[in-house]
Amino acid sequence: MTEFSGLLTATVFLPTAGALAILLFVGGDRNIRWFAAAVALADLVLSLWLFATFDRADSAGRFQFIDRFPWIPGETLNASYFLGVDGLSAPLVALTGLLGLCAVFASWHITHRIKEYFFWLLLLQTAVMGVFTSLDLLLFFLFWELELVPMFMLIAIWGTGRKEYSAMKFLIFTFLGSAFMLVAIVAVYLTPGVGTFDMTLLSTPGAMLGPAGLLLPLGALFWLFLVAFAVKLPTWPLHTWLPDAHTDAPTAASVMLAGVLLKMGGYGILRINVGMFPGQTEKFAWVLVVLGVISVLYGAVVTLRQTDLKRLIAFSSVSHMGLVMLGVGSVGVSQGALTITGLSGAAMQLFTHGTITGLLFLSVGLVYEKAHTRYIPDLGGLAGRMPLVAIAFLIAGLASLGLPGLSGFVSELLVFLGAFRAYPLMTALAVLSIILAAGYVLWMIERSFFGQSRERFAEITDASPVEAAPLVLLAVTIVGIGVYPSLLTDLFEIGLEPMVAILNGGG
Amino acid sequence: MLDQLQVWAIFFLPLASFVLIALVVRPFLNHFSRISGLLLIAALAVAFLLSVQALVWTIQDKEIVSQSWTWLEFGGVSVDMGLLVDPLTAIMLVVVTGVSLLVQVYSLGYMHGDPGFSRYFAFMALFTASMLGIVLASNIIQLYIFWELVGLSSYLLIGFWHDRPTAAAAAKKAFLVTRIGDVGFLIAILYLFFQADEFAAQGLNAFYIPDIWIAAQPLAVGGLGILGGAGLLWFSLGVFAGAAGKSGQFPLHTWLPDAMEGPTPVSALIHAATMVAAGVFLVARFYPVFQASAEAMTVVASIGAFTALMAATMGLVMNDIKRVMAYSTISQLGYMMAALGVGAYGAAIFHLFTHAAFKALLFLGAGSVNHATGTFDMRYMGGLRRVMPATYWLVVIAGMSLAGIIPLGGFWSKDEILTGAWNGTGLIGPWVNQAVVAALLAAALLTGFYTLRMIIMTFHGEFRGGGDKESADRGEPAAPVSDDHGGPHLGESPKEMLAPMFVLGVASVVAGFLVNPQWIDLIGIPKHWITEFLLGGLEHNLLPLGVELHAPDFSPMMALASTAIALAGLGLAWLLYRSWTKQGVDQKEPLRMAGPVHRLLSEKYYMDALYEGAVVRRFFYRGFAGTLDWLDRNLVDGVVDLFGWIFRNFGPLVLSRIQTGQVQTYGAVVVLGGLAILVGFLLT
Amino acid sequence: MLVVDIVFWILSVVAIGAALGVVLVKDLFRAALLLVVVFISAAGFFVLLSAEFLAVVQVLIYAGAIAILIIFAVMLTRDVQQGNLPNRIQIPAVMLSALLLAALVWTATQTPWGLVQEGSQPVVDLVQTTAVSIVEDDSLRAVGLESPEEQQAIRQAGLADLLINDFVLPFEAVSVLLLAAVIGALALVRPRNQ
Amino acid sequence: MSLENMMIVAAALFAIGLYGALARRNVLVVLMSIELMFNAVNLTLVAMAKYVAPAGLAEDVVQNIGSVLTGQVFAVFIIAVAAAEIALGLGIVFAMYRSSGAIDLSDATQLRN
Amino acid sequence: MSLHDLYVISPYAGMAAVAILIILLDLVVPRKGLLPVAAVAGLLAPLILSLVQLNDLVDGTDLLADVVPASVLVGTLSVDRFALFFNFLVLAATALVIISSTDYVKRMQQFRGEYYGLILFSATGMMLLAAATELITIYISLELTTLPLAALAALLMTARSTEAGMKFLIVGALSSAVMLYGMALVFGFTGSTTLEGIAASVAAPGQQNVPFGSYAVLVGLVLILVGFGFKISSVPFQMWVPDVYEGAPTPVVAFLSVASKAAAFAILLRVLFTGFFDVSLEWAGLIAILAAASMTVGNLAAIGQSNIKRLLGYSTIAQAGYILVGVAAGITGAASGLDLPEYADIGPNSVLFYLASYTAANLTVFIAVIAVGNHLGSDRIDDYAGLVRRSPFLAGALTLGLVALIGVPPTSLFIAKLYIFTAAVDSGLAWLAILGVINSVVSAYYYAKIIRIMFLQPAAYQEAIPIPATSGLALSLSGVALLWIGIAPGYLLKMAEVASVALAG
Repeated sequence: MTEFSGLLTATVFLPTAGALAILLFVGGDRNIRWFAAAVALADLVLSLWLFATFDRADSAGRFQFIDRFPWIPGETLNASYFLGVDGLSAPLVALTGLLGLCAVFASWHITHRIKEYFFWLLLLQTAVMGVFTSLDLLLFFLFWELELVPMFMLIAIWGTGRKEYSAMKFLIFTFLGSAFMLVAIVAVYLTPGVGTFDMTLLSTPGAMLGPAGLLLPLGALFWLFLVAFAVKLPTWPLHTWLPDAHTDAPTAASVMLAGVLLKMGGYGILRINVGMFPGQTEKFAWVLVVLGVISVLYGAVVTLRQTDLKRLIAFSSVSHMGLVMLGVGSVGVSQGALTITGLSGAAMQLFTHGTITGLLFLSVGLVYEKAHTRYIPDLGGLAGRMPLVAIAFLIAGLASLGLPGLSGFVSELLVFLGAFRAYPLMTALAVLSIILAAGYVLWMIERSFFGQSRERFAEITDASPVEAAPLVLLAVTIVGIGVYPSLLTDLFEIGLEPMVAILNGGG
Repeated sequence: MLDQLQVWAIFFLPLASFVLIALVVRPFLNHFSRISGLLLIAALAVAFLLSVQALVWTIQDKEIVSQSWTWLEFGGVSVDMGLLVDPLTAIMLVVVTGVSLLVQVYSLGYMHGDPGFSRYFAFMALFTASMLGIVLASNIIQLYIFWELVGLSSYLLIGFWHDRPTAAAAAKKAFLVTRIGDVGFLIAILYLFFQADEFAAQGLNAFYIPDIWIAAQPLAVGGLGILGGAGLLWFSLGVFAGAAGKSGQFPLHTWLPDAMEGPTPVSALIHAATMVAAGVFLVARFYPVFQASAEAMTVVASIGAFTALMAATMGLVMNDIKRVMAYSTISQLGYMMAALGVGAYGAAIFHLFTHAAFKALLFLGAGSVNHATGTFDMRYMGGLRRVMPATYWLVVIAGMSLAGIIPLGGFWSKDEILTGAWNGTGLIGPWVNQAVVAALLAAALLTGFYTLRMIIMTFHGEFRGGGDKESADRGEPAAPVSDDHGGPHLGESPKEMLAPMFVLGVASVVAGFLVNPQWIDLIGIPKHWITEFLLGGLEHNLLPLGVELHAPDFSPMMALASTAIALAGLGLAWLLYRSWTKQGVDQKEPLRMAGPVHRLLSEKYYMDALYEGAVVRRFFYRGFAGTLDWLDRNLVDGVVDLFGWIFRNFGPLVLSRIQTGQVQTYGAVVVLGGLAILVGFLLT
Repeated sequence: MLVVDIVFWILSVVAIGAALGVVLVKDLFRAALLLVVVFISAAGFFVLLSAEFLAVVQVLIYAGAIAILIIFAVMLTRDVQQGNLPNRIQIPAVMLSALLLAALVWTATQTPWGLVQEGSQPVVDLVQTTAVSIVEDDSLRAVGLESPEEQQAIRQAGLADLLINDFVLPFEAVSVLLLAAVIGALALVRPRNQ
Repeated sequence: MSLENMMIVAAALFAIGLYGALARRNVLVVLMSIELMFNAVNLTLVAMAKYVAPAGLAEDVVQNIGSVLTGQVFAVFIIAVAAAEIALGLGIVFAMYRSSGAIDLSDATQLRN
Repeated sequence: MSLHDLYVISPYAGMAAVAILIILLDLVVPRKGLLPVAAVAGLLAPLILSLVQLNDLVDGTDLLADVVPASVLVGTLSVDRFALFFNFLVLAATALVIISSTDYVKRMQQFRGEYYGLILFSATGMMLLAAATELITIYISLELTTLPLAALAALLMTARSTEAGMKFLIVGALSSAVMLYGMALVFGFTGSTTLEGIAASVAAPGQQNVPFGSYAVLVGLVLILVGFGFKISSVPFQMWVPDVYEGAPTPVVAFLSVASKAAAFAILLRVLFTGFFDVSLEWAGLIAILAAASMTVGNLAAIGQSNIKRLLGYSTIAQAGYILVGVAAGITGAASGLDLPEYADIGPNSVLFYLASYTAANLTVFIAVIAVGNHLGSDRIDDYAGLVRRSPFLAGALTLGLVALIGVPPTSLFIAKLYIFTAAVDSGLAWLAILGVINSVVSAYYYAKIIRIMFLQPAAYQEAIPIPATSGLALSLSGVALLWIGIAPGYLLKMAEVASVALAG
């Protein structure tokens, strides 16, 4: 029952330790920044180490780097501290490490209440890492909720515009979603014959069908979980918190929000909905697909109308996260065996969208910081003034519209390929989104970076080395994954293969 | 092994130049930006030689063993990046590397002094590499990847002068419109995966192009028939949609004229010779599949022929020299598509080959003219024959080749298309063949007309002031519209620019006959060499459908007819424009007498207005997207905010009525509560 | 029996009438005096209910102490009094009281109370009155208790005995409560220093 | 006189007390009314002590005889608590009188929503 | 009374003795600063005695069981683990309140001895309440809890404070009169005042088609619940709460909101589970409805409040609702379709756990509010603007407490809510759990509003708010407790579980 290698615990809690150290020991704006960067870098190194040393051999265990000991022992709430990564979560942990570092760099200009700022930022990282690595439902939920407060603070204090309204909206929506999840977790636990929060046990076929029957119908559990994740993802029509939160959040928070927080929703769907309720996922796949397609198209169409750069990117996230739903919906394949394609695409989409929106938000952050506006009609001709930012933005934008050679393409392709086998017509509709995506991305680039450069932007300078570092980091990742996607897909497939096997066996 | 490496090198050389220029030259050596150009030219020169080598190997039927690299693997299917070198590929390789090489040399002069010099060559390198990637791809996903990258390069190069709003808009439009077609292509790929299990059952890979050919062979002739019926038709139409987008076929042609906002060498390379021909190449690549579906072939033929005719009509009235050429390009691509549709596979590629030469030359000539006058508007040109005679004669050669005047290159290829169409292959209904021939002949008439109109307006008569006058007429302060940054100077272009033009001129004159002699084995070149060569490659890959896979013999009647028609077009233009050139700028356009028809053509059949104004902007953007956006802001949020309002006002509105501070009301509520509970118990 | 009933009804009328007076009479002073009347009639009821000890306590504590306290309070706050006025929720209060009365009467009449058996009633009455009277052997025999053990048991049963045995804990607690209340009241009424 | 009659009279007193506690503005009247309610409860308890057989009485009257006094004991305690309550109540009335100069509950509404 | 009896009641007697000693000390000691020190030190006596008793309880369920000859206390008192659990809870809350009061009480020139004494008297009542098993004892303990609190509420002697005291007293007296009538009816019908005797009588078959077997028990129990409802501040007996919370001295409110509520829940559990277990299927539904109403009304009303104490008043109503969910969930039977009720696997123990968690969280909030209010002289939420700049520690602690009240991990109330909703789902009250969860979301709105104002709004004044060492100590203790319960709840869960076994007898 008790296993402890410590690496994962270190990865998860290193940022918290750093946060506390900043709060208590580190003084001076400069020191705080560099200390936070060092912590984030160390965490990135740890997460990459996990990623790199994850044993991909068939003989290796599904979950690795396990840290486990009883947390709340006893019969009434039998929970443990149980961390571990598999092929699905290892890349997401690495992503979190990567974006965590980028977020720190993106916060370099923060001077307002800097101590608190980095405290919350690092705490947020722990929460997200925890979500991706928890293998105990209760612990999972704990980390899931833990993320709320730091994000709320980051938006509400360091945001812009209607920041408080947006922060509140974010809080209430997510909280409402997790409320559903809590009920589901409790119901799962209480199902006669279950009595455990262990996600690895719950993922074995039939684990939820105790001898004495169900407490709640499996379908109800499935939907309770799904609602929580759909809010986070977000899926139409639960998405309305997202544009506000993104628009008003500070750059680093937007990066983390779009880059990893949304991924928690997708991860939850894959890990819990697909992993624990394979039968229900198959049964309701059509609903997922319908929701996914609506999100994809609706998000893209509404994106076209946006005039605020960040709001635009935010809505594009709605569209892109719809693809995750679509990819998961691929399990509804009616003839022939299910292949891993769609699920793998959904998982890839989580990673690639994380890097892409991360880069988009970083670039927009720089634009806003220097040009003091994000209103697209006021912008223009920035490519001449800040070529580096323009290139970064271009790369991210092109990746976002699914250009091959960049990471977005691979995930979109896999999602489409997988989903087409299950629901050809709906998928074909979703494919139309690549036109819409091209439309808004190129329009955005045209209006803000191209065109004649304006008088009032004459003094604008390009990104400084510190500002450019995260841009380069993410751009390299985007291109790298685009050129050599197997690096990730292989790992995701290791993680997803058991689920597919169950789906095929039970279907 | 060595062979394979050499072929790979064709692709990797420009790619490496791109990487080098983008990561080393541009950031660190920008003061020596000329290095970028030279680097790319060197790389392309080697690539060209290797391409020729590959062509020779192909001719010798030497098997180029290709190993592939598994890029991605999922659901039991692997996406392998590999080489597919067949005659089609070999010829395309030569065309792409050759034209690209020449255009780069030209650009060295044309782009001289531009601050984005390195960026330009980086993009050019990326383009060339991607284009070669398309040509070499052995896997449909590999092909799609480079297909999109070509679109990207095109986008970047059209928008090269990104500070010009029109250029930025044109770049966006080009990308978007071609992407509409790409949706079809992508769905076609998705369909392949849909069938992947059946492919796998036969030991085939659903994404490997030769396997797709095999899969498409109908059961009737002993094929596998994995792709068949409606599936095959939809697959073909999907692929054709992609091709139509890239090749500017109706109704997706509107982006190509706008794309002329890019630097002229870009237009020459991308929007005349190579990328737009990629659509034709794509259809040719999947010809074994198309061939299995008469409906698909009919669609290709009709769209091609219609485009050829329609684009030519718009070419008649344009005043911008590059737009005339752009419509001409669309028209000629229509020719090629139509040729493929009627089954004249070899002729289509042959025309692609000759067209690449003369159309590139025409564009380079236009660039040269612009270099001298500072404008693209032919109404401000005139009389250039005297100041730039070399350019003039080269343009005339290319123009006549375009018009199809014997014995220039264009004549032979166009003639072979017409003959092929006339003869038919029996794959599609004869009425389609007839209609195609009629449309193509009509297009030939118009081609002659606009070609000569363009030459006369540009080179004959008196000089009408150039770019300065144009700016003055527009009331703009002398903002040079010129591409080049040396400023306009009425005179012949520098040698770097003329030399490639000269090479292309030679090619335009001789290549047509040399590579495809019609009657005799010419100096060791067999009769109908190129078409037979191509058809040989094709034959390799498909089961006989009872279709004659040989180049049609030269038909004197057809040659006569087409020549007569071309001459008629030229003559008509001469009659109408001969006198016009003597007068001033404000002279009325002779074609205006056609009244509304002229207007219709000038407004490009109102298709841009329809697409952009009505469909996209008004209906979709304002109407549909606007409504959704409004709903999103107000409906969903409104409901959410309403709840918030209710919660917030619960206190002021409800609570303050009850919680009055009068303690006895509290006591009363306590008792009331107790009584209510009692009543509740008694009632249940 | 008749006499008891007559007394009961008289007391009832007096008690209810006086109680109504307490809440309705305009003059607070009179209300307080009427309260004393209610207390005393309650003591009368106690006598009727064979709780003589309680009757004594009632008179001493309620009529003697509490009522006097209230009367003092009435007099002390005389300067701010506008009499005994109803507040705004008078009508709801009447309705609530009526409803509660109905509920209580319904409960009183509809519940099958486990009444003392006819034979035991004299014993019960005897025990209940012992608190204030000496139990004579005659009276024990009169209620049918003949054996010495039974007589001994009855003699020992008494309020005081209960208070220091079965209810010793509440007894001690109530003393703490009285202390606390007194301390609290004192703290509230003692004059401030400043 | 019977248990029911006594209870009805007590209930009437309780209801009157309740009315007074709820509907009278003067805090002293309210306190008095609450005393009425306590008295009503006492009457009920004592009546029950007299008429209702306590647990176990049916089996053995003599052994369980002490329990017939429980009701009275209860009443004694209530009287004591009522005294404490009235004392404290009057203390607060004085404090209120001193701090705000009023003893009218309808005026003591500073604390409200 | 035997020596053993004295030992049994020693924690209560000790507590009362400490109260009296403090008042006496006040008369003789000139340095009033010693009083809280003495009071907290004095708490050690009942603490140690309780610990000794806990130690003795290892094998028994009740200190009074198996004593020969039978103790006179049998019937009135049950010193079991359940009672001891609340002893510790009340002692902890009392200690924290006293520590955090020291600064506040300096405002009062006089009556500091009385202040501490009354708190200790009230605490005595609370401890007794948790152990009482007999109606008279329950009533006396309840009054011993309530009356000192009424005096304390008025002790500031301002108009608002006395108004609060008066309101508390009047509503309290009214409800205890009603409760007494209920007790009389129950006593009258069952012929017994001990819960044991009542249970035996209630178990017997009663009138057909009458809830609880007879009108007397029905009306009696409902009226008793009115009295308890007042103490736990459940809807619809809650209306005094916001007014009293606003007007009374803040430390008293803190005490009222945690200790008094905990004790009231203790007796509610004791009466319902020990006395009326056999009719629990009938009252469980009622409790569930009260829970639903309390949560909803409390939360809705809290939104839009501008005074933090008032807001916390409404919040405490909502919290009472959550706890009532646990009470209602203690019984299964309805879910399993049984005729007879059964003890749920998780029932009263979830209530106990919640109460302890809630005590830690709410005290954290209140101690911070006391410290802030002391300095600002205001309880308006708007005056908390920019608090984080003026006192990061206070703002941080307050945030921690509020976050806990929302129920966000890793704080105590997260586990507690989880536990209590688990209990609800398990007992077939899933609707109540869902409603509770939704209510938690609604509550996030107004709790977060306070956090938002502290962190976001610019401060009107910049000068730092000093934190007295005592408040700092108290805050640290409660904050650590709430985190500790949240992160490692195992021990407390075990304790609650063991304690609640005593209820089942």
